[in-house]
Formats: sequence, structure tokens, C-alpha cells
Amino acid sequence: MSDTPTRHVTVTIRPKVGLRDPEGNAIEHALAALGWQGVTNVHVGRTVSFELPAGDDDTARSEAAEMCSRILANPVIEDFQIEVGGRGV
Amino acid sequence: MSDTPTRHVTVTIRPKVGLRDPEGNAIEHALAALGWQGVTNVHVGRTVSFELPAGDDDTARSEAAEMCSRILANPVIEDFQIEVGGRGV
Amino acid sequence: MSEQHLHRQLGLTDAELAMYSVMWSEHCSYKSSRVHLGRLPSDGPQVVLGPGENAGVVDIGDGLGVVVRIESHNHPSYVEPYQGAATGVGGILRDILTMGARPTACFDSLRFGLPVEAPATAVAPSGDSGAADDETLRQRWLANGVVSGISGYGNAVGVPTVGGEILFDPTYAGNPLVNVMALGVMELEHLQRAQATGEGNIVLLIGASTGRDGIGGVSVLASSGFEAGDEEKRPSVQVGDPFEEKKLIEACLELFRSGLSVGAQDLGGAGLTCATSETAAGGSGGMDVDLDAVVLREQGMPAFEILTSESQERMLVVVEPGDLDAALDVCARWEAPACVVGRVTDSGRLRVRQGGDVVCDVPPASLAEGIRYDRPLARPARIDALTARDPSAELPVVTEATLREETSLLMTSPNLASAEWAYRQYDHQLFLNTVVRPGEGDAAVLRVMGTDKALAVALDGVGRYGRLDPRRGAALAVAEASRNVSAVGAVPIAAVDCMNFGNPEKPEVMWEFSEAVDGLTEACEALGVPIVGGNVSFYNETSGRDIDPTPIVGVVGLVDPLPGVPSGVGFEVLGDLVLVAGATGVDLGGSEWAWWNYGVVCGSPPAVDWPAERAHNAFLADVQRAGLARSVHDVSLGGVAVCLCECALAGGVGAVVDTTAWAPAISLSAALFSETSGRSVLSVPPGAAEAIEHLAQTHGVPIFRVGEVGGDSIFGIPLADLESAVTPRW
Amino acid sequence: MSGLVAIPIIPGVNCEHDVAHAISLVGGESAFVHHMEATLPSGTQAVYIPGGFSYGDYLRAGAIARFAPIVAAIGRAAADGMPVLGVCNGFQILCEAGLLPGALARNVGLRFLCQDVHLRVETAGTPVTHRLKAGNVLRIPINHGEGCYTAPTETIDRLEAGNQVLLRYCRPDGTVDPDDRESNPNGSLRSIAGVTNEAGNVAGMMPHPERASESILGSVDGLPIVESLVKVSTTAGVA
Ligand SMILES: Nc1ncnc2c1ncn2[C@@H]1O[C@H](COP(=O)(O)OP(=O)(O)O)[C@@H](O)[C@H]1O
Ligand SMILES: [Mg+2]
Repeated sequence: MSDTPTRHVTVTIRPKVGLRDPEGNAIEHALAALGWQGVTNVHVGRTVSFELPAGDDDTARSEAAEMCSRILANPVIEDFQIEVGGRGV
Repeated sequence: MSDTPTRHVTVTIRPKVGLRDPEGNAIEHALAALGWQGVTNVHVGRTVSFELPAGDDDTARSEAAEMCSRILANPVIEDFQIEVGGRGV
Repeated sequence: MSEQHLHRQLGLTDAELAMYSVMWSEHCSYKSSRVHLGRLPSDGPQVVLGPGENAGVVDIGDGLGVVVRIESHNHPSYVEPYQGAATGVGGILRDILTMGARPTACFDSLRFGLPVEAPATAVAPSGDSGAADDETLRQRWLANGVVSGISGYGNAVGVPTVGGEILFDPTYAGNPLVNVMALGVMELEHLQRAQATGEGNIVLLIGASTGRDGIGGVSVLASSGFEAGDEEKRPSVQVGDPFEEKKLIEACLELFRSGLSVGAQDLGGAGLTCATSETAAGGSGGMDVDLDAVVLREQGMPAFEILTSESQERMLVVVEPGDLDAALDVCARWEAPACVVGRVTDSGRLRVRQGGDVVCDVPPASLAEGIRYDRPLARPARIDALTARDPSAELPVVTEATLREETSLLMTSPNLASAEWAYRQYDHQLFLNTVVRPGEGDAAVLRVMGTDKALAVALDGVGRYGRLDPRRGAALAVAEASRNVSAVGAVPIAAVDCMNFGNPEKPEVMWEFSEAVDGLTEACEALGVPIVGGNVSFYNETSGRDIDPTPIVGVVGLVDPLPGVPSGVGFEVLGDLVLVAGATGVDLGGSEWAWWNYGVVCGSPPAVDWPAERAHNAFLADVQRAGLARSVHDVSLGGVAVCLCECALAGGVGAVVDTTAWAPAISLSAALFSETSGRSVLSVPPGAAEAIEHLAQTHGVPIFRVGEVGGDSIFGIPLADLESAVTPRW
Repeated sequence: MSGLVAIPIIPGVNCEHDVAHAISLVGGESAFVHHMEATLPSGTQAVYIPGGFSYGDYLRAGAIARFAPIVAAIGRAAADGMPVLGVCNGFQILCEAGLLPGALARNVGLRFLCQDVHLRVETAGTPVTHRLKAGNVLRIPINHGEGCYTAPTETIDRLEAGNQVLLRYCRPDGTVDPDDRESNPNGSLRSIAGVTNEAGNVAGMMPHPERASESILGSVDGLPIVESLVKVSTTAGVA
């Protein structure tokens, strides 16, 4: 393996605002049925997290942005957001 | 609607460490084929964000934790993490 | 020296200890059941391979064989319903593949606790009814998780799920049942054997990498019931990867077809230990295995973990040295990872090395043969108490005035609900074989491409009957599944059974098991259906309470030739005559009506009159062959009343029936709700009625004209009301 | 003599044998092509991308498959006017590859659906519908979890204006109601079940015509679509 330092990256991919979010709706209903009636605006996204070889956060971020637009997200229906450095769970 | 203030909550749900993650694997391979050979440790998760009526962050957090263990996550195979206040996309 | 290290004093390595402990587990060695299973009839002129192989094989002519197998995945599905069910599907498909066949159809038999509250009268006096709501939700969560696991894995791996059943009873609340059956059709000349033969031949491990999945899974999960503190068992949850399995299937099929494989074995329970020891024991007698060659998903796995890992989607294939490159090329083309992990020897030893050390050196047969127990049997006290009670004495007298209400209530039983919510999620059409889809007939009908034959398959089992009389319960499961395939025009040719029982260490459970084996035997002999494979799942218990003994039986029937699409179950044409075939007795013991409407489970399950059963099956097959009837539906749960409702719902047309027409000598409640075996409801064009009656007569089957198709109600219950009664609320 | 219909095999697809069978039923010839091939077999005059679960549908249906070398080859052939039909996963791959507009999101009911649907032919005369007439109603099965056709409103308006909507989910009588879950079970926008590219030679649809190819299977309504593709390939480049 090389010595390039790595960055931990998490990208979050969500349905574009304005598009239907049936999964969010379903969860909102299920929560209401369990007694959480006041919970609103439920939205669901997917995360993809990974280690990326990159000398600094900016490089990592721009690499990740390219990964998102090429494969991780579908620009027709999804938006994405990139977080560098934060460790997940 | 009531006057209870609301908190914005985002929960991130991931497969437990050590569990097999076929989806993460497939993405790792695909990324490598596209030239991102150095990307490792790819894992896929979900996020659920919502507005929750709660007077303070701690209440919001403990409500969200209960939501996670009852319905949002499957504690047998998933870990979750709660963030209160942060706005999503 | 601590106790754990005693095995070293005895001369066993850690790896050897782990290997013996998994191989001698209940799941792998059938140690409690083997002494009984030998009684099952497994011979028949068409049987090519019977029990004891990865799957049974039955000759259907034209050089073709049907490969069939059933398995349970109960415990894993309770721990994690989606993955438990998914990996259950994955495992059964590899059993079919191992024989050399492409798995082309899957079936599921599922049992859960109640997903809805029973009518107030039916609530058993348990005292914990306060928890009912949460419990109900949990059962729905389990059922939905299991169904999506089957859908998620089966669809993606590319094997259609074309039939099955879903039943609910409180006995399964703490221990759901997930039984899956699969089949494939193959040219018999390509049959693979699970043998490692030919000294010097090379052992390939193909498929997924090996991780810490399900370490000790078979011993941990399949050999103990559930108690508080289940968390400890959770790390062994296995995650299925249908994509990996799909590639594995394609690669193996090509290896088999191109003659590159001399033996194959899937890795299931007990992983590499089981696959290497069984193929070595069945072949040249020895094998050298190098664990350093196994591709690991996690670093630092000690030998015993690699040897007992139950990572999914792996196969062992033996090839001749000269074919190695060609075999590796095939795997590469399908992107199925493959590596050389060993060699066949004639040393009579299974020798396993890791990092230069020999970590295991034992005779493979000692692992593969396991041990067997002849556990004590004792007839449970409850049986006499339950059968001594006469259900009719505890149930109301149904009259013309109350039958409508009784039937409406009965139709709300979750066991009579439409299963469409489930099978709609299953690809049930891939491979273009499905002639009768789920919901369209009593059994699935799959044509056999390239011939004019078809297979009919049904899966059945009723736990409540088993509680009252495990022998009759088992026999009735065979009878029902056979009747179901007959109802679509097939002749039953083979059966597989999945025995779901409680803790075999209890003499009462072992007695139930032994009785059920006798019931299967009696039924299979009477109907001429050999059992070509099966599976035993013990320890289905929660906090010391065992489930009702639940044998699930899958029957494969042959339709030869297939005359066209068989008649369905629905009433369709106004003015058609409605007939009931078969004699109705007073059989309310364990019936759906007594249980759901009144919470009464007592008496004896129906006794089967085997000659009559056989005659009725032959009659049904002839009716379909001659294309005489517009609809054919067998009578099962809920009796004639429910059967008529189902026919009306399926066709969207009601009927007017005379409730005294098919059993005038017995009470109305028995006429309507008796679950006597060997009966069916048919609708026929008026012009064909006499021909049908004549056919029935030649078979010696009593048949009764009971009414006429028409209207939008049955027993005066509007179809719309029935529709909402059978629409699941989960 | 028929032209050859190429059927690309991308790991995880599973309808390839069914597609080949349906093509043979209408007298066509087909050949499987491995996904790592960079060119189509010589003699290829049309492409039928079969359904299934390429790469396990991981990430998104079609998201990984679209990078297969054979998909690039299909893209080049399509640019030269070759007729291409993507069914189910094939449709998803074509959308992901940008060869067709829009995207296929998860079914609104969030469940996988295997059932018959009714389809109204919106645009006849394409390489996959020239044996049909606009307004024809077909009964063909669907089999998918991600089939909800989705695109920005402007895109859909443009598709409608340019006759790029191939098929819509409808009731048995041909009426279309996007809000009716009975007839539009996956919730597709404006009930769209299939679209074409601007040139009309690349088509995608979620329902499986090859599954409605014999009466014993319940319907033969898919045959005209398969036949259109096969017959157009004999006179390559129609449309
Ligand atoms: N879990 C399931 N998976 C697939 N098909 C199912 C399932 N449950 C029921 N079905 C189908 O629904 C239909 C009715 O089932 P069921 O009521 O159990 O039939 P029967 O009472 O005749 O045995 C059958 O075609 C059956 O195959
Ligand atoms: Mg039946």
C-alpha cells in the first residue's frame, strides 16, 4: 500500500427537493401510528462512506464530488452533500 | 398545530461493524473499475431527517433514540447515530 | 488446567474440537431424528436419488429429472427476518445447484403469530392480553421482513417464487417458521455427485470470501430455543448477497455442463468443515486443505473460524489438474472468485494446514457420520385431555339464520386472507414456465420447456392438527398437498418434508416427532408418493414452550401431457352448476371455524379414508385432463363454506347454493365447516354435468349438485364484504 | 434472413434466456454478448437489453452496469441509428447511461411488484411499435421494485411534445389516470411506462414483452413489440 494519507468521507444522497419522497411519507405515517403524531417533514437519504487517499480535505472533497456526479448519485432525481473527516458510527 | 417548538433531527443508520456489506462491496469494486482504486472501506447507510416537537435538544435526542430502536433502525444489525439541530440538505 | 483445554489433553486441536462440535450438532448430524427417518418410504420406480443427498431427484422421462429440496430457516429468521429468510433462499438454491441443476422455482411456507387480534371469543385465557397490540405489530414486522427477504433475495438471484402458504397461530409467536423449497429440472446425464474423487484432483473454493459470519451458527442457532438475552446470538447474523450467488450459479452451471467438474458440494451449515469432510468421506477418502489459500474477508481468523464459518454463497468444486486453467477461466468470465484450497488424496485423512501447521488431521468419515441418539419417547398428557373433548359439544348449533354471520366472521381469519400482498412481491414468472401463477390455482403449474409435460407443486401443513394428533396432522399435510396438485391435473410423484418441532430432549416432543414420521409414512404409502428429501428443525421453542408439531409437506406432481391452461379456482359463468365432490363427515376437531370463531381446539383431526382420498385425486386429475370443469378448488381450511367463498371471490361471481345438498344427514355446522379430507368444489357448464357425474361414479367418488353460479353474493354475503374480509390488515 | 438481435449479458441480469426464447418465437435470431466486449457481434442489427438485477441493483438499479464496455458500444451503435430496446433493468441502464431521458425511482408503494398491467401505445411507428397502432391496449407483466418513471416537468413536457412517450399504464379500457394505483401501480409520472430518445431508435420500457409471448403464459400482447424489433432489424435503420 502507498503512504498517501487517507480521508474519511461520507456522502449523503437525497431525493431532489420537490420530488416525491414516498419512503419519507411512509415513515411519517408509521411514526404517527406509533404515537409520534407531531413528527413532520420526514425525509430519507442514503449515505455512502469510505476512506479516500487524499493529501488534504479539499482534494478529498473534490474527488468525492466527482464520484458523486459520475456514479454515486443520479443527478436527474438526487442531490448530494459531502462531509470530509467526520467519522461515522 | 400546537406551539411546542420543534427540533430538526437527522439520524444516520449503518450496518453494524463486522457485518458483511455486499452493497458497499459492489460499490467499492465499481469505483475501482472507474479508476478510484485507492478507495476502501465503502459502506452504505441511510439517513432519516425530520422535525420533532421538543422543548430542548436532550428531549429531542431521547425521543429520536426511541424512534430508532422501535422502528427506524434494526438494532440487531444496525447502529444509529443522532444529530439534533443540524439542518440537512 | 482449565476445563476448556481438556480436548488438548485428549489429543484434539482447537480446530478439530470446533469441527466435531458443529458436525455433531443436531442440524448437521440429525442425531436425534435419524433413527426415525429411516421409516419414511423413499423408494419408487421414478426415484433417482432419495433422502441423504443434497436434494432428491425424480425421473420424469425424456432423460429429464426434477431436483427438489426443502429447508427451514426458522431461527435465523426470528433473529433477523429479512436476512434470515434471504439466506434461507440462498442456501436451498445451492442445494439444487449442487446436483447440477439450475434452480428454476422456489416456494415458501411461513408461520407467524397472530397479526391481528382474534375475535374476543377466541382469545385464549393466557392473562397477558394487555401486550396484544405490541405483539401483533411485532408479528406483522416479522411477516413483512420475511416476505421482503424472500422477495429481495429470490428476485435478485433470478429464481421465481411461484407458490407457498402463510399461516398464523399464537403457537408461532415466539418462533416463526420459514421453510423454503426449491426445484430444478435437469438432464439426468449431467447429475453431479458430492464426491471428491481421484487422487491428485484439485479442490476449488468458488464464490464469496470467508468472514466471521455465523461462526458456530448451526450449533448456536439451530440447536437451542430462545430465551431472554438473545443478544449474544446476534453477531452470528448472516447477510446474503444474491448478486454473488447469481454469479456463482452461472459459473458452476458452466463448469458442470462443460464437464470440467468431477464433484461439487455447497457450503452450508458448518461451512468448509462439512463440505470437505462429506466430499472426502464420499469420495477417495482423503483431502489436504490449505487454509492460507482461502480468501478471507477479515484478517486474523484462526483456523477454527475459517473452518466453521458459514459465509454464504460458496461452493466447493473438484477438478482434474489438467482442467484447472479452463475451470478458472470459466469462473473469471462470470466474475465468480475462485481459488485452489486443496487436493484429493487417498490418505483416508482430512488434513488441514494453516501457516505450515497441521491444524486438523482426522478421518473425514468420523466427522461426516456424526453420532445418533435414540431419545426416549413419551405421549404428552395433553393429547388425551384434548381428544377426549367433543368439539361439537363446545360449539353452537349453526342454523340458516346464523350461517351468514358465522361464515363472515370465519373469513376474517388471517389464515384465509389473500396472500397476494406476499406473492406480488415475488417474481413468479422468470424462465417463462409459470402456467398457473400464485393465487390462480391450488398448486403452481410449471411447464417443462422442450416437452409437453408440466410439474405441479404444492406446499402444505397444519400445526393445529399436529397439536391434537401429530400422526394425523402429518398425514393430512401429505393428503392436502397431494390433493392440491391433483386439482390442477397432476399425478403426485414425489414429496419432501420439513419437520418443525420443539425440543427433542423432551420425550413428549420426540414422541410427536416419531408419530409424525409414522403419519407421513402411512400417507405416502397410501398415496404412492415417495419422500425424496426432507429437513428436520428441532428446538422450535421459546422460554420452554414448544411449538405445535408442524410437518410441512411439499408434493411434486407430473402433468403429462399438459392439455393447456388448467381450469382455475374461480366461478366464472352464470348458470354453471356448482358441485361438491367427496363425502363430508363430522370433522370439526382442530378446524379453522372452531378455532377462529370460538377458540376451541379439541377433539380429533379428520381421519383420512385413503382409498377414497386416492379415488378423489384421480377423479380431479381426470376432470382437468378432460377439460370438463370450468373451475376446480379443493376443500381445506374452513370447509365447504370457505371453499365456496373462495371460488366466488376468485371469479368475481357469486352462487346460490342449497346448504342441505351435500351432507343432509349431519348438522349444518359440520356440513359447512367440517374439514374432512378428500373433497372439492367444482363449477361446470350444465351440459357437462352428467359427464362429470359419470366420471365421479367410475372413480367411486360421491358427487352432489349443490347450486348454481350467479349473483354477487354467496350465502347472501355480498362479495364486496368478503373481499374486505380477506384483505389483510397488515 | 433476419438480422441478429444482440442480448448483452451484464452480471446479474436474468431475463436473457426468456428474451432469446421470445425472439425465436417470432422467427428472429439472437446472440448473447459478454459485458466486457467492446463491440457488438458482427451482423447485429438491433439490441435487446434484458431485465434482471445487474450488479444486484446495488447503489441504484443500472447505476453500475452502465459503465460496462458493452454499454459504451451500444451507445455508439445507437448514435448511428441502431434500434435498441431496454426492458426493465435494461431501461434503467439506458436511463443511467444517459441514452434515455429521466430516471426510475423506487415504486411509490415501496414494494416490489410482479403483476400484469395494461399499457396504451402512445407512439406507433418506432422500431419497437411499428407493428402496433397508437391507442392499442396491451396486457403485459411488470416485475420491478424501481420502476417509477421520474423526470423534471420540463423534460416530460418535451417528451410528450416530441412523441417520445412510447407507452403509458392504463386501465383495461385504455383510460389513463396517474393517481390510480390499480392501473399505474408504481406511481410513474403521467403514467409513463416507456419512452424513446429524440431520434426514436432507442426505447426503454418497464413491462416485460417477452413474458407475454405465449397464450399458455397468459398473454401474447408482448409479441408485436418483440416482432417489431426483430423485423425492423431485417430492414435495419427504419424509423
Ligand atoms: N407465501 C406465499 N408465497 C407464494 N405464494 C403463496 C404464498 N402463500 C400463498 N400463496 C399462493 O396463494 C394461493 C392460495 O394459497 P392457499 O390459500 O394457502 O392455498 P390452499 O389453501 O389451496 O393451499 C396459492 O396459489 C399459493 O401458492
Ligand atoms: Mg388448496
